[in-house]
Amino acid sequence: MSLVEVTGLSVDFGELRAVDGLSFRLEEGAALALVGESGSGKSTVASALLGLHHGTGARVGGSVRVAGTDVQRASDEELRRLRGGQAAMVFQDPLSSLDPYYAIGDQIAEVYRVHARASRRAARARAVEVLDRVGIADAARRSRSRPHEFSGGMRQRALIAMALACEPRLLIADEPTTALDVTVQAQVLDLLHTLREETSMGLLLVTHDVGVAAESVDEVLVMRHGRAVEHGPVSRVLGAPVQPYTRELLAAVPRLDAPAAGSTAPQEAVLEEAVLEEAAPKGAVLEATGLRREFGRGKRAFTAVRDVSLTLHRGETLGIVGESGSGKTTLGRMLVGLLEPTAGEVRYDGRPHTGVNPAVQMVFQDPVSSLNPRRSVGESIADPLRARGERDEGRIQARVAELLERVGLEGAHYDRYPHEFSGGQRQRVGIARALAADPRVIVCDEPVSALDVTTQAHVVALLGELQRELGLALVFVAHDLAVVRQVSDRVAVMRQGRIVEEGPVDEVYGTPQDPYTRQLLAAVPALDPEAAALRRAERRELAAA
Amino acid sequence: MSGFPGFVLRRAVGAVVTLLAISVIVYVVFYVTPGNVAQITCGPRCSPEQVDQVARQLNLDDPLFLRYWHFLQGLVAGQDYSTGTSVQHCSAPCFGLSYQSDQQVTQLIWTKLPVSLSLVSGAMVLWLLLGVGTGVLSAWRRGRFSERVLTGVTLAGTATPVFVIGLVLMIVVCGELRLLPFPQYVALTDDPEQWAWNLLLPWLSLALIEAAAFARLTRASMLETLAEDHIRTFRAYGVGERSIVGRHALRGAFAPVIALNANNVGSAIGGAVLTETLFGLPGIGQELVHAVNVVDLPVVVGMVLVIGFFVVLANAVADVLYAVADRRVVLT
Amino acid sequence: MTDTSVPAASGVRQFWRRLRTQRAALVAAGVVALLVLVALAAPLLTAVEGQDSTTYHPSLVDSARGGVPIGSLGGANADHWFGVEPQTGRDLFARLVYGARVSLGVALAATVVQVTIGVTLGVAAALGKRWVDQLLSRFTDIIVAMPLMIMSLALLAIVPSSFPRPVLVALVVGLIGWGNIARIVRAQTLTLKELDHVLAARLSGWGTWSIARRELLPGIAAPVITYAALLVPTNITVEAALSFLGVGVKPPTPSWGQMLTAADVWYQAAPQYLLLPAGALFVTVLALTVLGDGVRTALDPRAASRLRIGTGRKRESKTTEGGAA
Amino acid sequence: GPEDNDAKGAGGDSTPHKGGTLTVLNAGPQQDFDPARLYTSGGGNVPSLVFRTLTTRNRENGAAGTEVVPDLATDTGRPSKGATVWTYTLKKGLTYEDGTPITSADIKYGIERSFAPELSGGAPYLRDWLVGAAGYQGPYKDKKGLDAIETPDERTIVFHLNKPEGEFPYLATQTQFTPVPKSKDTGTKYEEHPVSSGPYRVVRNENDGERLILERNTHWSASTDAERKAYPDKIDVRSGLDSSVINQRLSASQGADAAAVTTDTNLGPAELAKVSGDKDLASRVGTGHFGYTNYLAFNPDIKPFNDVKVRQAISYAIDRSSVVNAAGGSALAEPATTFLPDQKSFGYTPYDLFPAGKSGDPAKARQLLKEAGHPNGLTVTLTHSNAKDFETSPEIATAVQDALKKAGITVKLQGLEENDYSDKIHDVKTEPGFFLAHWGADWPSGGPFLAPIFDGRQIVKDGANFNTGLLNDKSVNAEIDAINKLTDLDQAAKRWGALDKKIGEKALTVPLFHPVYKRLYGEDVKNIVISDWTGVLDISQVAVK
Ligand SMILES: Nc1ncnc2c1ncn2[C@@H]1O[C@H](COP(=O)(O)OP(=O)(O)OP(=O)(O)O)[C@@H](O)[C@H]1O
Ligand SMILES: Nc1ncnc2c1ncn2[C@@H]1O[C@H](COP(=O)(O)OP(=O)(O)OP(=O)(O)O)[C@@H](O)[C@H]1O
Ligand SMILES: [Mg+2]
Ligand SMILES: [Mg+2]
Repeated sequence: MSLVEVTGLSVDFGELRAVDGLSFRLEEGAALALVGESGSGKSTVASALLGLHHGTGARVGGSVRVAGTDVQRASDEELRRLRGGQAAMVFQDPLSSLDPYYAIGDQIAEVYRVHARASRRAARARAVEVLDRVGIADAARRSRSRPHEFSGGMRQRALIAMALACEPRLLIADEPTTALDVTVQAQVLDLLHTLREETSMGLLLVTHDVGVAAESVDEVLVMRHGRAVEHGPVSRVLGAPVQPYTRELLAAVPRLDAPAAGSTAPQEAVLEEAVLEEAAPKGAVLEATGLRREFGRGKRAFTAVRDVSLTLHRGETLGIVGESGSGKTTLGRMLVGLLEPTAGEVRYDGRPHTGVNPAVQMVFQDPVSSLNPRRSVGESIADPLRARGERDEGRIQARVAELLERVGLEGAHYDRYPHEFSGGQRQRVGIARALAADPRVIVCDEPVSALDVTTQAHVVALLGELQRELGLALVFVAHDLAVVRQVSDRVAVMRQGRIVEEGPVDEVYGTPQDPYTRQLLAAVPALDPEAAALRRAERRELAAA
Repeated sequence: MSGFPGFVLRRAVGAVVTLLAISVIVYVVFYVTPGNVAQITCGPRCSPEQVDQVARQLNLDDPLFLRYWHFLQGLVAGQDYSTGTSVQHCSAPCFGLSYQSDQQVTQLIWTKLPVSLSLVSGAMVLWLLLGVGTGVLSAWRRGRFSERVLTGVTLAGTATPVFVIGLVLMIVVCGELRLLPFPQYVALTDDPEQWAWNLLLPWLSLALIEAAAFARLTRASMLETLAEDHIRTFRAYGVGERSIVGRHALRGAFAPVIALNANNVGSAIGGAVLTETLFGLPGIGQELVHAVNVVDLPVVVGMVLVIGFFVVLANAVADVLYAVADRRVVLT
Repeated sequence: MTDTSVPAASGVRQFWRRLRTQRAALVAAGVVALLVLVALAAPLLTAVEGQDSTTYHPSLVDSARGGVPIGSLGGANADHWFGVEPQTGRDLFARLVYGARVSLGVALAATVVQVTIGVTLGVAAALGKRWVDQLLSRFTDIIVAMPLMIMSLALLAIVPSSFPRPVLVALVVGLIGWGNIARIVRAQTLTLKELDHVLAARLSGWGTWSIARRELLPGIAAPVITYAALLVPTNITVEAALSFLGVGVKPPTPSWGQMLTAADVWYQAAPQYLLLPAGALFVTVLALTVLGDGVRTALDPRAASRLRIGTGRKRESKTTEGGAA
Repeated sequence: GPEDNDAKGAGGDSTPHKGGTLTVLNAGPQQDFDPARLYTSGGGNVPSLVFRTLTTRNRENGAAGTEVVPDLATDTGRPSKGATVWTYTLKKGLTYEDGTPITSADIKYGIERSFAPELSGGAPYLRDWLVGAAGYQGPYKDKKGLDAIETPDERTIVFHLNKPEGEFPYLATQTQFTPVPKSKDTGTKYEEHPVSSGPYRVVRNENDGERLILERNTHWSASTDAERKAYPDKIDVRSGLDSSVINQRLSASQGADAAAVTTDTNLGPAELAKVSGDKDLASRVGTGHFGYTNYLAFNPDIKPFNDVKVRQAISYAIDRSSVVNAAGGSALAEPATTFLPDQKSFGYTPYDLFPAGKSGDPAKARQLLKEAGHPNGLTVTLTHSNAKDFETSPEIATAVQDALKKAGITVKLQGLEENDYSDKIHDVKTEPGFFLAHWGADWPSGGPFLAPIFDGRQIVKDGANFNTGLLNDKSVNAEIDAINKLTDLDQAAKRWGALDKKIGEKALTVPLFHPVYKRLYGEDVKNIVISDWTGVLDISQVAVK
């Protein structure tokens, strides 16, 4: 009997059929990845395996057997035994998935005691043991820490430790690395890999990132709109996809190794045009010198950005990469004047520039929070126009419609509200709003990080197009090295508030000077399973060095 | 400075500033309050000359700022006053002498404070038990009959003014059923058992007013916590519902309950004014109402400052508890 | 790609839709509406009954027994639906419905004052310079630390009695009781002002005032409305307590609080005199509280989490309730 | 007493015996316990157990109780020089609680110290009556003392007055006439332990009179004191109680409350309603009459009250039955048509000059208004206090308002805070035109009842004025002087009665009602004596065994 047997699974949330007639099996010790774009039903499937839809109002059809338990028919008691004991789940967001008020060790011990008849003390010992197992240094001491005292990667490991505590036969990992930096992501994936090598645990990996799947599993199941699109061994599906959708998905994945040529060549051409047009030298439009920013005061003072100097030329794209917390957003906000630097200055067109300036705009990372949910998108886009003093409703409407169309939406969307748009569409609205101010510079703070690969590709293409047409200078902040490579002319690598390396894209990516840059590059998952194995070895070396 | 000592220092300075500001406000408000203080103090049939004498003796003819200045001096350096036959010293911090009774306000506070503290602290325990208990139950059994009943009871408490609850309780419990004695303050140090026995009714009436707020807050924050991701984690690991509600969800309600409690200490002292008046407990509130009625400014200032002090204190304690409860919070 | 859009609905309409699904809240809203209607139609209702709230009926009370109403049920009959008031013989029904006017009016007005001041100062503190924040926060501390009853006692004594009393009571309660709402608003604004859409509005070139009005006020509306719904009942009881201390609304204007104050001693001799205003107050508070809870739920975006849309890697999938219960 | 009280209530042994503890449940604390600061005769109930005075009230039921009888003195005083000089001789063998003898110099000192501004609060008569006392500042500042009081020997004391005062014996009942040993005087602290000359001494005085415990003064001897019975061994006074709580406790009469009385709390109307339906309770109610009148006052300097017709119209229109009901019903208030209380000692002469019947004569009132030039009615403002006392309270004011409505007089109410009200009505500059007022006797005679209110020479321009009708009528003034000369108090009473009627014709006041005091006492309380002087049960007569 297989570890997991799913036949004809369907899940309905009211009107919506999230999963539709899905069947698959997973043998003991095997690993399967569910991949697909956001909303394709992956997490819904994962939850169904543990019977988490019970009592939520969702209708579940078909049959699900996990480790011999018929999840559909199981009693509460049986379900409780299954959950954690036979099959354990690792959730996506490591901070919010742990109780902020209790020590991590206690939380693991609590779960352990549900399944094993053990004393409090024995359970604590077990918690320390599994924490140690997932590579938390000094596990006995750290087990007394609370989640907020852990870094993101450590939290994710703690969650995995919790899953390991009862030695389940199946590990379900729902997007275990999406919230993590590439370097940390690599560590976690490596950990999963090692665990699988050492135990005979089955793994069901849920991810939208094809690269992550390539690194970790034997088999891939591609989902779309709740249905299976393609199912097979990882090397076959990723190497020689049969279905057009799979191919599309793969094509959209930005690659480190792909030549950046596609974008740079036409860009240069446009640049020349722009130069001719303005009859000005290809000078600096935005210059930052010695930027420094501190938060807090006294002992708690924290320097987020220190001594950063950079120059942005007309019409060029400057990529900024770095892991979470390295100061990218802080820097970006200082560039547009939303944050006042503690020291140093920003010059626009050679003149010192404080406060906001309509000519320098920003596109925000999170398409959800960057639009006011209570105002129609048209109103949001019209803001810069009105703030400038435009009063003629007709002209405003016309301009907004024009901008909406420019970013690939419809003029008629003026009266719609943000929640009526998808993430990609909202990001387009954000771009349209930035454009409304007729800027010369746009700082894009992780404009595509929140989007899935296909959407991401569309937005990136749009930005490139706009830049060419309007001669904009872009600062493109991202933690995804591949995306940055795709769009940038020059790239700066940030770490702990400093720029550790800066230069033309090809140089930085081709012959990285700084060890940190090298680490970053090695951490990027590869699509090809064999390449992935190579990378893993490379990372071990780097870590050992 | 940072860390706990720094926090204490900052809070202390803030409290002093706040309290001084309150005293200024009280001075100004009572300065413009109608009522001839000298006449009231002297008695209704005092002759104009006598009234003048009293006014002079109480420095009522001095301009406001000068009187306030004397008050500050008394606070810092103490103050001498004449009893007619001798001179007595009221040592710092001296809030002055009651116009009415010539007692030192500081002394008055010391005699009244234990009563009010007994009342409010006991009531606080009760309202926390009652409120949080109801809240937990109604979050757990939401939509069930028992929830509705409990919520109804606590709401009835909020909806009914304390003097109505108190009087009706007293008539029924003490007068008709004779279950409890008519409340009468007995000092804790004299007889702890009688102390509690006598205060039971006042505690209950005061607690009933506040309990509903706690019940609703507890319920809301528990429901909120129940919707959070980490609850899903524990569900997915087969942790029982009882433990999820009792351990994890309740823990989430802790911080807001502390915060509300800090705020409510203030309003409870306000509620205690009524409770003390009704039950005849010789506490701060009763004294304060009386002092306001006879425009006994030194007593009013003293009592208001004491109440303010406890409100400020409650807020500071709440902040500390908050930080202890949730170590992500930094004390500022 | 999922660039498909979901059915359109504005925020307000969504709010109504979510409110409508809560039966208790709807009933409560109906009760509140009825109470307001009764208050507004007080002259009409008493005209139907054929009584007014101020006329004395010495013949309907037993003067030798302290003025207790003659007859059973507190003298209730076809002329006096709810009986008459002890000592005066004034019609209780009329006093109850007129009392609704004052009690609800004062409480609502006081709430409006509290909300206005609280929101203004809370927003100003959150958006202002450091020193503005310090100053306003301290001021709020002071207000919160002042015993409300006492200050009301003193303040109400200062103002000349020619000033309309209900207005005054509302003002005083309002002026003193805004502390907590200011704190809530300040905290909420501090959170909101770091949100991307507020930053985006700043980049558009709007000034502080425009941003506060367009971007922040709608965001603080939810907690403020929720809190305000709870303030109304509190204010009703505060008015009652002020009456108890002798500084509330003045006779012959009836208010529930004042009726309760006068009636508590009659609990044994004429119970209906106490039970009527107490019951009315209870129903009001209950209805407002339930309605407040309903509004809060309806304003909570998570109540709409079933309508999740769009994409987003960071987006969490929240299972709102349930589990293996 | 020795025998057990096995038969309680009706039929039980009703002879009073010594012993036991009497509990006094009061609303207001005995804040002043300094004889200089007390106002009424004997300082009221409790202080008169501690302070003996030259003369005192006759402790008898009803009218007999309005007589003055000797206390420390051998008689009620010997007048000479047309009642401008009064001489007293002290009884033999009088001592304080410490056994030291009481001397006439101590009485003189006691009077002198009542002039000290630190010890204000007493009645104004001494200052007005004693020769050269007006500017006297008390013995602390003015060591010389008052020449108007002579103490030729240890037992004799002579008072020299400005003008004839036939009622001086009444004044000598006030606590200013109690002996204070100069060596024990501690100024404002004296009240913490006043030196007793009466049957009880103060052993505890907590929180400024909130809790008092009195025990027997062993140096007091019944042989020198015919008035005070002093049955209980101990008296425990608890105050600061809500009045409804006091009445609840007395009616429940549980434990110590069975031997409890109250000296300051009347039954309210609601309680009366309950008591009147309960035989047992009704048998435990003491009823008393105190010389007291509640009335409507006019200020004839203010329009339209300058017109006597308007004042008469209001007198006719008044509905005394609704006013009486508002004051608690016929059991607690008796309708009044005279200003003097209906007691013989005041010289009560019945009259009803503007007969309004039970519920007013609106027709007559309208007619008078028409005559006064107000054919369409009139709008006036009635000032009252906000105190909850059934006297000048909103309840009475609204009853008046309702009554006058029938006569076409619209009454607007102006409610003032108690202090504000008291200030305004007693200040000739701010006195309102029409307000609620009341007057009580300092002693049971027409003199202190009529003179302060109607003597034109007592109009105070810059201080508390009680002649609110601002009456300055030569014939009235002359009659007051003439009566004051009389030392035959019966004779005087008759003339006070006649004067009352004469003043009544001016319609400066509308008498409303005389209050009746009804108070509960505990089951074990015996020997209830209620004089018409105080109207309340005399605790010097009460026994609990
Ligand atoms: N509790 C729920 N109520 C209603 N709809 C839901 C619920 N949970 C999920 N859905 C819907 O079901 C569909 C599948 O959701 P699911 O979370 O499984 O997608 P996913 O593939 O995991 O996407 P992502 O990559 O964004 O996590 C989506 O359209 C989602 O909106
Ligand atoms: N307002 C603030 N107050 C205090 N600390 C802050 C504030 N804003 C940012 N920081 C801190 O500054 C550091 C840099 O933050 P920043 O947001 O610039 O990083 P980032 O590179 O954009 O990270 P991410 O990829 O997660 O967006 C972080 O440690 C962060 O905690
Ligand atoms: Mg998912
Ligand atoms: Mg960032």
